Amino acid sequence: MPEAAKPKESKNIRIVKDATCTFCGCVCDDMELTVDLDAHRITKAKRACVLGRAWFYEHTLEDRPVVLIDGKEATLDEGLDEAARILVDAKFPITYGLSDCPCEAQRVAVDIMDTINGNIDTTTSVCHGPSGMAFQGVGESTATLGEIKNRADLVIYWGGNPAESHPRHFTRYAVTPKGMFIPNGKKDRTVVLVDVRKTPSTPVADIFMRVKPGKDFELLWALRALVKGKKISENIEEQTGVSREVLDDLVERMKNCQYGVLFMGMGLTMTRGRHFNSGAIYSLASDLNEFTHFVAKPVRGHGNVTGADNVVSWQTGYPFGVNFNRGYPRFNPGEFTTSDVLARGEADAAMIVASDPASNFPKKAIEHLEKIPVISMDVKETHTTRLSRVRFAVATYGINTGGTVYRMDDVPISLRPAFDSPFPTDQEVLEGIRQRVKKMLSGSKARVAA
Amino acid sequence: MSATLLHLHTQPQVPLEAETLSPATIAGLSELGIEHLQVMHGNVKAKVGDFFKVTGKGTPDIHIEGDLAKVKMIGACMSEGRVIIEGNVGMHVGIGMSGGEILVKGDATDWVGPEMSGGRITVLGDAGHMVGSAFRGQSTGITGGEIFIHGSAKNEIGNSMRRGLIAIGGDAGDFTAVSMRAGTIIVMGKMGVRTGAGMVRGTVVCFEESQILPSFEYSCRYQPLFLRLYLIRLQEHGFEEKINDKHINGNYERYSGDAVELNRGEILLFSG
Amino acid sequence: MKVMRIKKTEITDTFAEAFGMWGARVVITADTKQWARAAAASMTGFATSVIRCKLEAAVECEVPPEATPDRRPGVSVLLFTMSSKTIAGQLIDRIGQCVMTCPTTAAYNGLESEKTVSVGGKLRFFGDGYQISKLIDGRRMWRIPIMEGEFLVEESFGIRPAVGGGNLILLGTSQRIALRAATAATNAMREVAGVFLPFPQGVVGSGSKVGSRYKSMIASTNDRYCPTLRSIAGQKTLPANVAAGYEIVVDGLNEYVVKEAMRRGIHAAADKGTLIVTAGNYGGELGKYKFYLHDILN
Amino acid sequence: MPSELKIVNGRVYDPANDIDGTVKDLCVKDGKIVDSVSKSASRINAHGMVVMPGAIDIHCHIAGPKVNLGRKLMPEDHRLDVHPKTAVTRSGTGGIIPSTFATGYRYATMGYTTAMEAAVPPITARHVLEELDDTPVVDKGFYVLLGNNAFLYKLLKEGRKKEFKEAIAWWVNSVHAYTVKLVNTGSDELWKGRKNANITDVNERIDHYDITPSFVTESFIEAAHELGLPHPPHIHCNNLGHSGNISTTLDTMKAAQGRRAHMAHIQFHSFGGEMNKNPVSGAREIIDYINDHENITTDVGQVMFGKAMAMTADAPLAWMLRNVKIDKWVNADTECESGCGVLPFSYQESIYTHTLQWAMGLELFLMSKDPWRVLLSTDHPNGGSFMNYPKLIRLLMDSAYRREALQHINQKAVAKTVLPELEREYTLNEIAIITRAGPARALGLKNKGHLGVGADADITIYTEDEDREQMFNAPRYVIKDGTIVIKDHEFATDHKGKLLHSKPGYNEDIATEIEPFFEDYYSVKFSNYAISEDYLHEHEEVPTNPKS
Amino acid sequence: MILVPGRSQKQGTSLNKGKLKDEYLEVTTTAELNEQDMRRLKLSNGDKIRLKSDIGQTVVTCISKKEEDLPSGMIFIPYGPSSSQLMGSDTAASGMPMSKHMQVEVTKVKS
Repeated sequence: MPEAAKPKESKNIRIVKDATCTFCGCVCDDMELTVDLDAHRITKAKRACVLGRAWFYEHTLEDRPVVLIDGKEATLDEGLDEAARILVDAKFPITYGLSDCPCEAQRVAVDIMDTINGNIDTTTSVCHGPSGMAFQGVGESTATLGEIKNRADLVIYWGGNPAESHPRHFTRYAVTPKGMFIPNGKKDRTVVLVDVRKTPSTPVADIFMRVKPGKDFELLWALRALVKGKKISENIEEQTGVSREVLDDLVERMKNCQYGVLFMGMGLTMTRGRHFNSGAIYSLASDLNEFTHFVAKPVRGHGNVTGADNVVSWQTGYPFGVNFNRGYPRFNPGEFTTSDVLARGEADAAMIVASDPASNFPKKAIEHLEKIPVISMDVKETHTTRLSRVRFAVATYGINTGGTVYRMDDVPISLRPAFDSPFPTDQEVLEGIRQRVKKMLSGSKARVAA
Repeated sequence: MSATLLHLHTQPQVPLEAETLSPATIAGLSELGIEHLQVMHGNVKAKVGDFFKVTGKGTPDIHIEGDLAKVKMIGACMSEGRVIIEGNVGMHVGIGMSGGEILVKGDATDWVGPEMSGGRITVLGDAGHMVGSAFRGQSTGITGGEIFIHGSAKNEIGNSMRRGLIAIGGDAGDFTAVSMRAGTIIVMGKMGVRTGAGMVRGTVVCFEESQILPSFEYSCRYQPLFLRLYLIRLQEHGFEEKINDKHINGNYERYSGDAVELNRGEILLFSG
Repeated sequence: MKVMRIKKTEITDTFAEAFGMWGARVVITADTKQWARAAAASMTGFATSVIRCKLEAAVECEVPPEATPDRRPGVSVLLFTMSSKTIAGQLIDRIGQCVMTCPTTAAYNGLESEKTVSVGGKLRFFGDGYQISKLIDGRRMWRIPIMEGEFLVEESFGIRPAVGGGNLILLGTSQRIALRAATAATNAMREVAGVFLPFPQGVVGSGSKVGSRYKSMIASTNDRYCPTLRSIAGQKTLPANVAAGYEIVVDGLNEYVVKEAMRRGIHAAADKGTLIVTAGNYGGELGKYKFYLHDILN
Repeated sequence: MPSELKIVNGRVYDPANDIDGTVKDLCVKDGKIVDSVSKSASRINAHGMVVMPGAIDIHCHIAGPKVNLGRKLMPEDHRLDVHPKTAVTRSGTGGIIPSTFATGYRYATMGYTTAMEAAVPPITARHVLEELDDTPVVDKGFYVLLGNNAFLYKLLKEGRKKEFKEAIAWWVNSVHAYTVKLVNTGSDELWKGRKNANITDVNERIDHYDITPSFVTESFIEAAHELGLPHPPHIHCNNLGHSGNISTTLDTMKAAQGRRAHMAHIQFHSFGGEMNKNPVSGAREIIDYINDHENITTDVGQVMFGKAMAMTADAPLAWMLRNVKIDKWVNADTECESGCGVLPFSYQESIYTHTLQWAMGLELFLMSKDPWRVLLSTDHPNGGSFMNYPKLIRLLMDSAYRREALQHINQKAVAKTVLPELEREYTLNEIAIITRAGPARALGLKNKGHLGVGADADITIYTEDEDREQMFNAPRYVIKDGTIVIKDHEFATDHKGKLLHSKPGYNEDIATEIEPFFEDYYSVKFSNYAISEDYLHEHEEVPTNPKS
Repeated sequence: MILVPGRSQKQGTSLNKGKLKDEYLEVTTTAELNEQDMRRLKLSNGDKIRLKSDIGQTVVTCISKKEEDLPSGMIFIPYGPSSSQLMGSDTAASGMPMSKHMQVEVTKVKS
């Protein structure tokens, strides 16, 4: 567990109240940060969870060059020029990442790709992209987290481990807090957890359902059928690992609760079934509205991945995986999503913003990334920055920079930076690239629709 | 009339979007006219001639040679004529076609025949995901036509299809016939899991055993007469090695579903 | 008047008068030939004459498995009515009552035509909402769940203008000889595709004329050819050595097949010693078609 | 870009200044209409053309979370209607919910230069501001949803009208809204708290609060009056879409007690007949009341046949529609503030209710006696896309066209209306009123909707065309803030519009009342809720006129 | 066996130090197996094992978990470069590679 560095004797201390932690999609905005302005670090993060503390304490100012081109230190201008040149020269340039930077930067990134007729995708595609696709198919009944705090008396987590991935999800939003119609907090709620294994989240549950690995869809589908009063096959326990009695009990609870919520984790989106697993959750929640009030929510990972979805959607009409090759946005997951365009060897240049595909993408995609010119922006060194032709060291959003982020429930929140950074922000770097790209493609060179 | 021949002389570096390579576009053009047709090479406008050598005037009969795995949308919106591809083909082959015939002698990748309403696409090799499927968000997939894959195909065959016939000579991936509205899918090899999830109407036939979702219910073992008509037709279209008399005369176990939807769909599993 | 003979048989220089009708062809298949025949027999029962049956129908031929849509044994049935409006109802009734009820059968359209009538499209309602449609190579089939499994019937059946009422009248020196000749004639006539003979085994023992002394009858016995009336009715047309006559009615999809069937029928009848071959007409006032026997033979 | 412009020889329709088709010149300098310009000013020869102020959409849904949900929901719709970029404009996608850029550009291509987003839950206002900033060309503002606000209900329950008024002002200021919006008042609590129930009567007690929708409405109208908001409460009545809802609508208008109130998309609230039976037109009763009451303004919310999308803070309504045809359905609850429903929809000529609604909308227009108060809208996208406006204008201006349209629709529904008997044809001057001068007056926008000296130089120039749909579909020139944005039907430059908002004065002590409520029942910190003014991009404060 | 990569708290905290730092590398190369499977494979805590999928292979350290916490046949590992080595690139037209539930073969690495 990370510990705050012992505060040195410093008089130059600043307290930032109601600061926002952007480490995960919970985007808790009740942090009280103690900042040592001399040491350029946060020494205390009151109310932060263990992940949040690590986030605040570990993001100090590192001694890194702002720009490296082919591993050699360069000026910011040189870096921006080279980045713009790479992008303009490419026939299938891609941008990826964007979930750990504010919306203001995301908006610029989309503009750059619109200008050069490139391809833009966010980490959504390997997170809850499948849930986004499911949404496009069936819609969603959902709510802001405050509504869940105020009203939800049945809380179901499916395929997630918030205790480790989103520690304050339980305490700040959905399990323990008291709300308007939940005066006694957890006592007024029934918590159900569905997972393939016991995790540190399990103890919070009143009911734990262990589903056989890869059988979530079957189980959800059986629940849908039962909710609708339809028959299901006799061998349901054999198929899914959950007995008929347990299912019937859950169905009764779901139909009779006052306000129910289904939270889904990446245990659903990353496994066999992907978008259909999410779709099953959405449909189940919608079905239940025939009987009571029911909502569903993906538990999103990164601090502003939800913002990325929103920005890309309002600018292009599609939430992720958007291609501008023809001078207008097109969408097709599997065709224009980053993992695919890399693994198929299609992209011929890449700009990676605040993300590390070189460490978490499939091997084949990483191999292609190693072959093409890559521009990267990150606060830390990563496998991706290492293989980049042009790398920018940038300031940390929420710690050094302001801006807007969206919590996992689409609630926008403004950031309160704690201390200044000598590094440029993502937005500044992207602005610089945008200006150069627009200049290079101005007038008769403008890329228009084809 | 002799066929128009296109020979790939330069492999595209990035995906080539070539919806112009379709009888709908080239019929009546001169060699030069065809070579000047626009294609998109990534984000750059290019010409057919940059990649293909064209022989012959534009006819509704097109032969294309080369590995076209990176070439998308061949045969787009064709309503008549014939396209023969002597090799592999890229995404969206036959997109929006309403008539005519496409023959792919190699493999196809994802999205064979999206938004198809008529005609026939035959792939002698394997196909990728989304054969005859709806694009994301669409509630209706193909509304007619026939797609014959002689090899295997992957996930979501016939997603939301409304009408038409899809035949897979080999194996199928997961979610075959997902959200199917109606139509017929015949799989001669094995199917992945979750066949027919959310299907409203329609028929899935498989010659092998398969896992059935809990929301489907067994109804009977019988000899579905209508199936003979399909199997006979498929025998006549090159599946004679995959379809034997036992399949034509045999019994099938019928499962009806999906109970979460209208429950008017069926999965027929061959049982000897 | 020219006299024409084939062997010893005299061919009267007259014509058969035929009418425009509407025809449909149903191909019935079943697991066995027997069941297909049974359905066909039932379907073509009480279908001798439009005068009282509303339609004329009979088996056209049997269809071998390799030639049927589902590769099972089949029987082809032709059904004719006087108007295009009445044929759909007849098809629906007869397929519904006689084919669907018969074990293992299916009913397919056997006539390609631009004009079609909805048959399976109506019969499907027997499925009470559980029916399923299938489109196979442009043809829509209806699967109707029934107690034995499923009944398969094509949605639309082609109909086309056809010819009804081609006929031969065979007169012989004895009833036995005349019937033998008539039987031989019908066997020959059935070989022609596209025709059928609507009466029992194709032979009419009681040919009729139009009209009657009774108001309620639209047709009555053909007294000119009744041997028993030779003296009473004072008919002079029937030669003295004629002891009995039979009529053969032939319906066909077009005039050529009707003519061809009549031609074969005359030859076969002549072979069997028929005395006279003549034909029925109404003076040419009523029918659209006139088949002159001498023309046919030339 | 030269800052001076002279438009000469155009036939000018400027109803606010009593100019009805007079040929006259207009001078523009630094984004405003002026008396005269120098000789070096660039010129547009508008001979044979019609010149009008830029049009104003008083009620549409173009930005914010529910709009974005609708956008995300429809990739298949975007696919069929791409919006390619040009050398000067951004790309996007169209369809029933266009992307932000496409929205701005498409409004501009129809001669619209101002559009008001009609329903924003305050907690999501940042999102709305960001989207509006990405909505080019047009000026824009939004109405903040306060009609189901839990804290305001608490104040009303406690009878604290003064604090209620202060809190409204705090909210409007905190999110930079234009005015307040009420949607199906009282329904949220029943929807979320009573298993998807709905309010059925304006005099029904709202769960937990012991107040009625009628009382809430009346209180808002009173507070807005005292605060002097430039536009009164913008009200979406209870029982939208239910047969017999005219009584609810009339009750709601009466609750205004003579004070200004704007009734949103009134067509949807003009159903006669009995609840749960087939509706009939109640347009006559509604329009008679409006004709007689000058305090009421309304926009019609015309439905147009074809694609639409239900997009509303009225979640129970969306649920009702979802059960008509089960398709994609979105519900989104916003803590303490709002509900929301989104689902694709389509209006069909053959369907009784759809035809009835179409006819009712036209009845309302054609029986209106005061075009200044009965304004044009389709409640985009609820009644159909804003892209239908030119067609709607033709329906109003061309009775032969209307008669022709009547032939092809459900005749049973037509028979329930008086539409076939209405021969009225709107004049160009009246069109200029219902799309420009009227909305500006209703919104309290003194510098818009007219071409007098001092007005914003938002100008549309149309080539005269007998086919009014053609004419209004493609203005020859669109000038925004004095800049020629569209020239000869093509974009000549990109342009950013500004945010219009109001800043009603209030006692800041109210914040100390609100804060504890936030700590208990919101999921964001109070201090992170209000949006600082530096967050805004180009913006303009529209003055209030407080009464106390 | 089925490999389930996922998030863990340690993975999350060490991530903030830096992905190229030892702590993160250690966390993301430590796999959990249940006791039964460990016994069956003759493994003890700290042993190195090789995970092999159709795509690639990687060597990680193993530690045991109680039967009730982790069912037999499953391996848990925090996301990271190790799990990427095993991941196929087919996203099934979804954009999402199959990152959980990978079929892997487990062999002990002799040290």
